[in-house]
Amino acid sequence: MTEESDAEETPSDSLFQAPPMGEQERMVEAVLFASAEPVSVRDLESRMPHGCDAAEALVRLRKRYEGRGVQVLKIGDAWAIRTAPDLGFLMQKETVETRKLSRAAIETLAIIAYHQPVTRAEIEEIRGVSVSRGTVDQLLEMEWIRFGRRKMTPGRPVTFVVTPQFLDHFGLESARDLPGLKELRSAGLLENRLPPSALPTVSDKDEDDEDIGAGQPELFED
Amino acid sequence: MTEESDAEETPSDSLFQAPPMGEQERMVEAVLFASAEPVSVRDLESRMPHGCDAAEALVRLRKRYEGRGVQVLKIGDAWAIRTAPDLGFLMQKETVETRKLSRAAIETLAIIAYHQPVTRAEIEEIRGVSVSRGTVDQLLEMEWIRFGRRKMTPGRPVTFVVTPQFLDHFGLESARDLPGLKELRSAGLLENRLPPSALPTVSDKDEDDEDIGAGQPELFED
Amino acid sequence: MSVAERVAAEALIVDVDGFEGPLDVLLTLSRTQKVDLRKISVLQLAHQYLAFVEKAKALRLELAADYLVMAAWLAFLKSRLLLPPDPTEEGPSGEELAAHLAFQLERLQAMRDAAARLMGRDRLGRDFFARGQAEDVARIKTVTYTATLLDLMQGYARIRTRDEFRPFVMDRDSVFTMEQALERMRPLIGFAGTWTDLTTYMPDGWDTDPVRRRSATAATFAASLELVKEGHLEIRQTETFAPIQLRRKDERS
Repeated sequence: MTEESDAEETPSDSLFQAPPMGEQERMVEAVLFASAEPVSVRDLESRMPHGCDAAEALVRLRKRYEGRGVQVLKIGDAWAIRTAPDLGFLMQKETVETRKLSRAAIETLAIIAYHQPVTRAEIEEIRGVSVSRGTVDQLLEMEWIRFGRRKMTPGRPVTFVVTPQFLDHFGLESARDLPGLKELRSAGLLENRLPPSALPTVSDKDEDDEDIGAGQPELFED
Repeated sequence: MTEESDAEETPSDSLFQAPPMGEQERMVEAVLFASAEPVSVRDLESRMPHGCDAAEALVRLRKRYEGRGVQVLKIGDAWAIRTAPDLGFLMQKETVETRKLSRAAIETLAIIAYHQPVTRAEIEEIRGVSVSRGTVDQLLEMEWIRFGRRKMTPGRPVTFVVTPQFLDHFGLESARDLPGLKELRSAGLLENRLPPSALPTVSDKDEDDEDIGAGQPELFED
Repeated sequence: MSVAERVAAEALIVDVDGFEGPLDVLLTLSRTQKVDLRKISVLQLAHQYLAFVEKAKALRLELAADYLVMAAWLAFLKSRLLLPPDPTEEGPSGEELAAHLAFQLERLQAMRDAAARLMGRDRLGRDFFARGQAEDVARIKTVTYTATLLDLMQGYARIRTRDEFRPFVMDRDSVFTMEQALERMRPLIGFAGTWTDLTTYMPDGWDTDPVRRRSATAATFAASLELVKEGHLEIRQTETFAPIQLRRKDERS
């Protein structure tokens, strides 16, 4: 404030000389871009070097973005960069909701990947709990697993194997590229900490009534 | 797919005609601005109208933003807008505290980046000490490294490679742009020179020249 | 030894825990030679390293085995470098071994420099920044499920680790289900005109192993309750922990 008037008269003025307007425009552009919320002129100036004229820089920046894919908008007292309204249709993908696969699904998938071709009974044997139909259906639907050959054992049960889409998603050339137990251990993924499964809860129960006996072993699922 | 050939011959072709390049540039601009993560060319094109050339639009957009407060960067196969590094001082509010890495972790990271794909044994050979579990685990968790392909050597050991997140964090377009890479390579310092038999090593390694040759083409695998 | 050298050596010893292995010590020692790593005197370095190990021993510092292995090897290398080559001896010459050691040191130093340059780069979230407010314009909502390779491996590791904690998981062959118990009991209850102990309905071969017995008891009990609910059975227990008794329900009464 006082420095501003001083700057015009004293020899120290170069110290406080504001950067050129082009530079100020860059600054405003970067701050508006990186900020999570609209930024007020006052806030902009408090961040910028002394003597900057954020209001002027904003006017120029707004002009520069006219007709571009994004615009500089005033929202209340503050400023922000927003997508041009006619391009809203491009933003649809921004709301695709990605959810982590459930623990049951990840474990089932892991067993299929490591033991394929593997039957449902074998998966249950390894996991120690029954596998709900929903879990398998979900993995089938995602096209990460598919039915393999039937096993030549009594009942000729179907097997599951992983798909090329699975390999693609996880960046693997083949399922053989999966790290082995020894490597998992040396990468610190196989600590001997007590598994959370030691505490039985009833949450995350699969609603698959058709599986006989499903209810009870599921009790011990994480 | 079929539309493409149809478009050339049938009168309906105007329906599939790509928008003018200026318009495509706006679209790419809008999508990159809206996303915090890098967006791949494939992803861009899937969101843009049929027939668009996102790669070309990106090149133009990058040029347009040269010298501005934000820049268009290529990161691996994807593109993103990032603020110009010289304006970092304006962004104290946005700065995120990155976890402090140990010296061992930093060295391990650098070795993976410069020698990738690289096995644990090779990292140990270079550092002269065994790599602790926690170090690799930490880098995996930060998503700066991931498991790469197995090496075609006895035991088929897994390798480590750096990730797109690593490139994004360090502002690298690809692993080829690592600082000093060329000099290191021409000085022979990225070679996997075999120790003469009597040298003490951290762990048993048995690799022959053939395998080292096999590893090389993968050096810059993305 | 000059004062400066002594001070340097002392510092090394005090810091022995700070070293990342023998190669790191050698690299630090090599700095005192103040020459290009390519022109380093490996012989001199071997001397320095052996002196370092001696000093550590004198101060009764515990050195890890790696350090001692390196010391033994350097002593061997030293003798090879000093003695004229023995033509009958097999294996790499002293010079070859020394050259490889110099290469290792140079490579480690190069990686350290590279690491420093890497960490000194402009970095996301510190020097340059991503979009602060990713826009959320769309109204279309699709759910996709995702998992990383790490999730997958951790999941697998979790199962394999869990194997060591089997007690929490029932083996299938030790589980007698309520359905099985019902199936067994239905034909039997027609004969239960008088009060009969529940245990007499237990399946054969399920009474010795405690795990199997527990499962069979629970299933038989649950099945009994089911049959009571259906109106086929009556159930009683005279006092807490007393035997549970069953009787066919007289349909006419």
